[in-house]
Amino acid sequence: MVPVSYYIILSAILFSLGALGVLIRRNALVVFMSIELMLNAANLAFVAFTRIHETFSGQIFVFFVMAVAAAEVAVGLALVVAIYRSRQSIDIDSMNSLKG
Amino acid sequence: MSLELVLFFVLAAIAIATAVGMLISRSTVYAALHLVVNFVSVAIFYLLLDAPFIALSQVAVYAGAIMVLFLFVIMLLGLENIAGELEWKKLLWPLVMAGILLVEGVFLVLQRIGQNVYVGTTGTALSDPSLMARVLFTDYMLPFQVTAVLLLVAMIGAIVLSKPEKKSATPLKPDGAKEA
Amino acid sequence: MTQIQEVSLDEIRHLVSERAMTGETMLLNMGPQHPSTHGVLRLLLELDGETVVNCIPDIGFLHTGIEKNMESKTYQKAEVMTDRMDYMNTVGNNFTYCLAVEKLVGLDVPPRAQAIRVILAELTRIQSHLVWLGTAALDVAAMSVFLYCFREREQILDIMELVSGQRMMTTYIRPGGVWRDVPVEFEAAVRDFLKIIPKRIDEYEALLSKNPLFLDRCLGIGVISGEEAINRGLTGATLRASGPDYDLRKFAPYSGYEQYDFDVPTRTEGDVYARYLVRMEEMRQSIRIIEQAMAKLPLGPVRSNNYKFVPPPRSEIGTSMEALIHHFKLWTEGFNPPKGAVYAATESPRGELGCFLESDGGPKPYRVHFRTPSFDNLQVLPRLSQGHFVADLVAIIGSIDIVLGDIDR
Amino acid sequence: MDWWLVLEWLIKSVVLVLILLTGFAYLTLFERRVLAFMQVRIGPNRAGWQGLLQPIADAVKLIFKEELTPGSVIQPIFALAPIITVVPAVVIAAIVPWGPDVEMFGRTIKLSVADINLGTLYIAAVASIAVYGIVLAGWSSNNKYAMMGGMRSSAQVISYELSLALCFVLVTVLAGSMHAAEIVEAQRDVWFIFIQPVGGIIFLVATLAEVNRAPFDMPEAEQELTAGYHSEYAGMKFALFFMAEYIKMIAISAIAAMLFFGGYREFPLLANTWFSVDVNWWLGPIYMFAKVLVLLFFMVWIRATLPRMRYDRLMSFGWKVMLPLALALVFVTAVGILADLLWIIPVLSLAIGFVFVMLINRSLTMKAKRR
Amino acid sequence: MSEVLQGYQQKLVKAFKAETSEFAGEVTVLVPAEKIIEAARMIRDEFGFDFLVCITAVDYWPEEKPRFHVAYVFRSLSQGLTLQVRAPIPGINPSLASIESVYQNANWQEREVYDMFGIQFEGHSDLRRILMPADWQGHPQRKDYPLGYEEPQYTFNFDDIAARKPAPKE
Amino acid sequence: MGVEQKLGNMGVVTVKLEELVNWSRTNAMWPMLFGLACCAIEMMSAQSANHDMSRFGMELMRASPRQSDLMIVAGRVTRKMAPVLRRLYDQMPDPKWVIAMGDCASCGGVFNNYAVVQGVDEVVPVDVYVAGCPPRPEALIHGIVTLHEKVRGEKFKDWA
Repeated sequence: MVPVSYYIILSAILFSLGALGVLIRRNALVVFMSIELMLNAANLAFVAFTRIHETFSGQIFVFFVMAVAAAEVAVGLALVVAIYRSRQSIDIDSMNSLKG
Repeated sequence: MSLELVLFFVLAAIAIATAVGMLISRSTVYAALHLVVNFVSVAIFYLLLDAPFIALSQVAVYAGAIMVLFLFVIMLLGLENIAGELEWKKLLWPLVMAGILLVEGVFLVLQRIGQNVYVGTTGTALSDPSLMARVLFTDYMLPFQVTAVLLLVAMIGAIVLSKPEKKSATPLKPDGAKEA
Repeated sequence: MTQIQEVSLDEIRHLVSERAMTGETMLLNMGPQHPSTHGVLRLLLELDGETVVNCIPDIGFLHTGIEKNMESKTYQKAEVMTDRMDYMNTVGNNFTYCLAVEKLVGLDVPPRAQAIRVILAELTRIQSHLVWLGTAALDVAAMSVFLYCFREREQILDIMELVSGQRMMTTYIRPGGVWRDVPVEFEAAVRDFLKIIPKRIDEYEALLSKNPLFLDRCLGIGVISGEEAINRGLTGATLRASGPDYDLRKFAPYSGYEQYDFDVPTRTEGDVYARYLVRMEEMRQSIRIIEQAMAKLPLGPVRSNNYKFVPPPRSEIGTSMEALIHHFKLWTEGFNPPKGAVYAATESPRGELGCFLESDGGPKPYRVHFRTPSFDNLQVLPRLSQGHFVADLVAIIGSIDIVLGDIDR
Repeated sequence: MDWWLVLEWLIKSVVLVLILLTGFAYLTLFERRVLAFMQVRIGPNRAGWQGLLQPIADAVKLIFKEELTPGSVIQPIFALAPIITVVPAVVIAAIVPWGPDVEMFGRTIKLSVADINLGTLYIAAVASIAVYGIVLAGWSSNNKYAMMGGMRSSAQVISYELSLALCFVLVTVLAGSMHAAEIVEAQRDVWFIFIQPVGGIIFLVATLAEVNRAPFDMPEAEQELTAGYHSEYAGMKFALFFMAEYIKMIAISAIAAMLFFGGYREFPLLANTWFSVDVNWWLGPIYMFAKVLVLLFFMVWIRATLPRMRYDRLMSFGWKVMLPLALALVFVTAVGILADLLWIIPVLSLAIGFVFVMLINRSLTMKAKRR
Repeated sequence: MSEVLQGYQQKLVKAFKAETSEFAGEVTVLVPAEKIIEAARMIRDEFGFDFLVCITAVDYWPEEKPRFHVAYVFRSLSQGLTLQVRAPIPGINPSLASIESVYQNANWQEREVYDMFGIQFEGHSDLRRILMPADWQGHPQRKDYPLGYEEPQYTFNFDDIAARKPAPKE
Repeated sequence: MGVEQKLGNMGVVTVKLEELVNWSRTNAMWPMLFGLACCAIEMMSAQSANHDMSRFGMELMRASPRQSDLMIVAGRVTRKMAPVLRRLYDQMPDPKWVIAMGDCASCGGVFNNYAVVQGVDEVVPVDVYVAGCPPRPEALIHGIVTLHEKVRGEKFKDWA
């Protein structure tokens, strides 16, 4: 038997690592992956909470998060491809201008 | 220490290690692969938490679709190696901020949640997907529909975005060639 | 696969687009050992994703020096080299060379020999088209057709073996006629074959012509217009699929082709599918020609009796002193044609196969040059493949039916 | 802990793996012989009686072949990729029930290794990660052809996974369960292929694409990419890819049999006779084996007959034909179940399928005219 | 020889001071090398010879002026005529204008002549070796280039020939 | 190479293993697609229905040298092709065999001139020479069977 708090702490660690990734990496793809990691950490917390409250709400939220993540990745990667095509770089620091 | 606790720690170690690995790996392919392992280990956590439907969806959606897309884009654009971008000097502030975040989270967790809630695979009603579906399609019908619309919008958006601009389309296209 | 002669980007700068210089497009080396290059063709591809931006053929991996080598042999002995040039059209190569020699020295060929030549040349055409069909189908991964085609081809090779003793490199057609008369079994063998092949061609068509996947691979791929095709020197089915009905058998009939009633199939679309249809129809027309030639196969000698240029029959050597002298002279020294240059051409399965022959009056050809159809046909590959996918490129190479031996010589 | 359960599970796993391995070996021979038969040849017949030892010869030869690793590859992924390819292929077969429950040694034994609730979802999840092996093999080979093969594979799998998943949805809706055994039992009266014929065909096409079989063998398209993603692999590593491909074929045939062809159940007309699985449980595995064999024969037949599709057409076929068609079928099926009119499902779906075929045909003739 | 062809022959002679000859029913026109591109234009545009059959060269070594003849065979598909044109060029720095701009398939044909005879074609878009390896020395079809004949070794003359071979085999 | 080096001298076991391995190598000898000229067509004939090389387990023509055991050099090898040939040979993993099919590959054939390598054994080691121009498919199959005999006689100690 595992205390739920362990899961929550693990979730917090993963979330922080994801946040760290967003902050330190300049590569748009890796930043994306870090965001996915953060979403996952949140999901883990949701499922853990489901166990505490004995309702389905948490799992259903995870379900929605997955759908949103899929949508986000589709659009995000399309953006990465489009940006790479136009400026041959996916360094997020170089994406500060609004010009294409 | 029960078997499940051991399993938890092993998996947690894997999850954290792969998350760190993703952060520091130089090749984006390796980053993606680390993340895949991370997702699979998280899926096993879901199994431990009596959420098999979510676990399998996690594998199918995250590991099977999203990360394959990532790999595809990496290989399509040839972005395997973006070297020398991790500068340790600039790392201080992000580290501090992430650390604060972590400490605060852990503190809150410890404060709010009693240690007495234990979980394990019990085969309770929570793992039955048909019950979950019942809730999903009654109480959460509206959000479900909204998600569907969101996915549709995302799909259209992705198609529009990834369509090559007119001028960069292959200029040498002779009369016989046709669109994909 | 193999990159032996690493080409530096500078050397081919004038051939690729400027996007290759920035690394936006990928340079891919295809061949010379690649399943679908029909031998040892090497292609340097500039790819944008999977789209061919540019395609630079690199040939010569089978350059055998045949022309140079023929210049060091007498006219008769040089003929064996021609077989090995376009190895799908061995009889046709002999045919062209013999026509050139006959033109050079002014030899007449007896009618029976002419008819036999036509029959064998058309059989070779069918044989070559069968191999083409098999390999072209294999290129789009329809693997069974390949084996069916080779089954029928074996029958033609058996006929070749019957008449000449060799399956492929027959050297059966000789200046002034053919080597010897056909054996008695020849007619039965050809008729057996003619009985079977039309049904078999229908079978292949049933497998491919209406197959949606095959249509999808062929329709609208590698289009070239008739005018451009002429200007780029295309000949054969590749040209006729674009409109012009240029066929040397009609254009400048040789060896009695004017006596036969046949059509020159043409299409106007000029794509891979049109080439496929034209070749399938050509096989049927070849069958018609063979049938007519078989029907009126005249009796008589099969070699010219001008013993200055043609060796006398073996039977005469034992009885006639003159024949012995001719025989000795011809095989030791050869004959001396008049000084001058000729150009003779036949319609090979791939197009116009021409032989440019120059004599300086000596017993050896001074200069032999073969105008081979695949050489010019392959030249349009870059033009045909631009903007298509790699998979289409494979289908296009299959459709123009190149034989590397024909190109490199 | 029920140690007997563990033992049972262990035995079942070992048996399954052994079946798959022998099945793989003899499937290669089966394919070669069937291809030879279709191409008026004889096929391998020198090794052992009728070539029955051919797979052993192949295996032994590959074992004793040099393990050649080119210098330019990216280790360790190059070494890992074949394993990543094989494991899902084996794991996916765990879910398939090979017969009804059996009473033996005083216990009820299920004839499937993993008897989990979410059977179809499990298949979808495992099938979706099977692509990693190929993609990574292509990438780590550091060879442009292999890379193209890997990329083709990833794009292909993403496009066809959706149709495949929708087929699972079809079956789930029809059976009212995701549980493998329950799906099979739901076909007691009528196989799902009769209720949803178009769905079955879509499933078969999508599986062909999913296991990279002709006419969808893009990743290794010999005529275009020489050997595709496994260009640089030699010896046992190559054998693992070979193995994965064939094991996937077996697994996917078994799954198709389970989802649409009544699994281990007899033909519906044979119910209540001696041939029924309810009467003789041991007929179950035999039926299953026969069905798998027939499906494999179909796969080989298709390979012998059809040309390969072009890559971009394959993608557009997946997105523009298969996906809408599968969606429409799900809709029709759901309506039929809701309205409790089972006969309406095959009628409507056949009609929709016919419309799609007509559309494809029309676009082809249009193309033929336009050129 | 048809009268049409005779007319063309006359025109060519008039325009370029060409020489003509006839052999075995074939007409050959000897056009000065520097005029070849105009001649080709004329042949295509005025005479309607739309098809370039082949380009080759003949080496008359040891003769030096002219050492080479570059031979062109043109064909008119509509009129059913064939015409051979030759351009004599000297042996030192042999070069000639490329007719690639007139007939597109001259590209490879000229490359082959360049590869085999070392005749430079000026204005050619891509004059590289085509059949021989890029680092090959010499031009094989020249008469002063040896055939590269290798004597077959038998038991009785094995050592003889082995001694004469230029380089030992691996 | 692998297992066999660790076997050492084990008498009967090795002999049996030797036999097994050699048997398997003869029965599963995958040729590489390496058609050059005329002989390639006859090689295809040997694959085809009438002659059917697949009886020997040889229909798996590998496109990649990494997966092939046997290189059938079918046709004349030119000076331009020779380095490519050599590289492909080097890319094949051991054990590997070469059949020089036809006169040109064996000794240069009728092409005794500047462009053609006078026998492919100048470039790669050849196990079996098949005569003929081109050899009949039967001759090629005979060459392969001869190679099988040779392989059957190989000993562990000969393995590199």
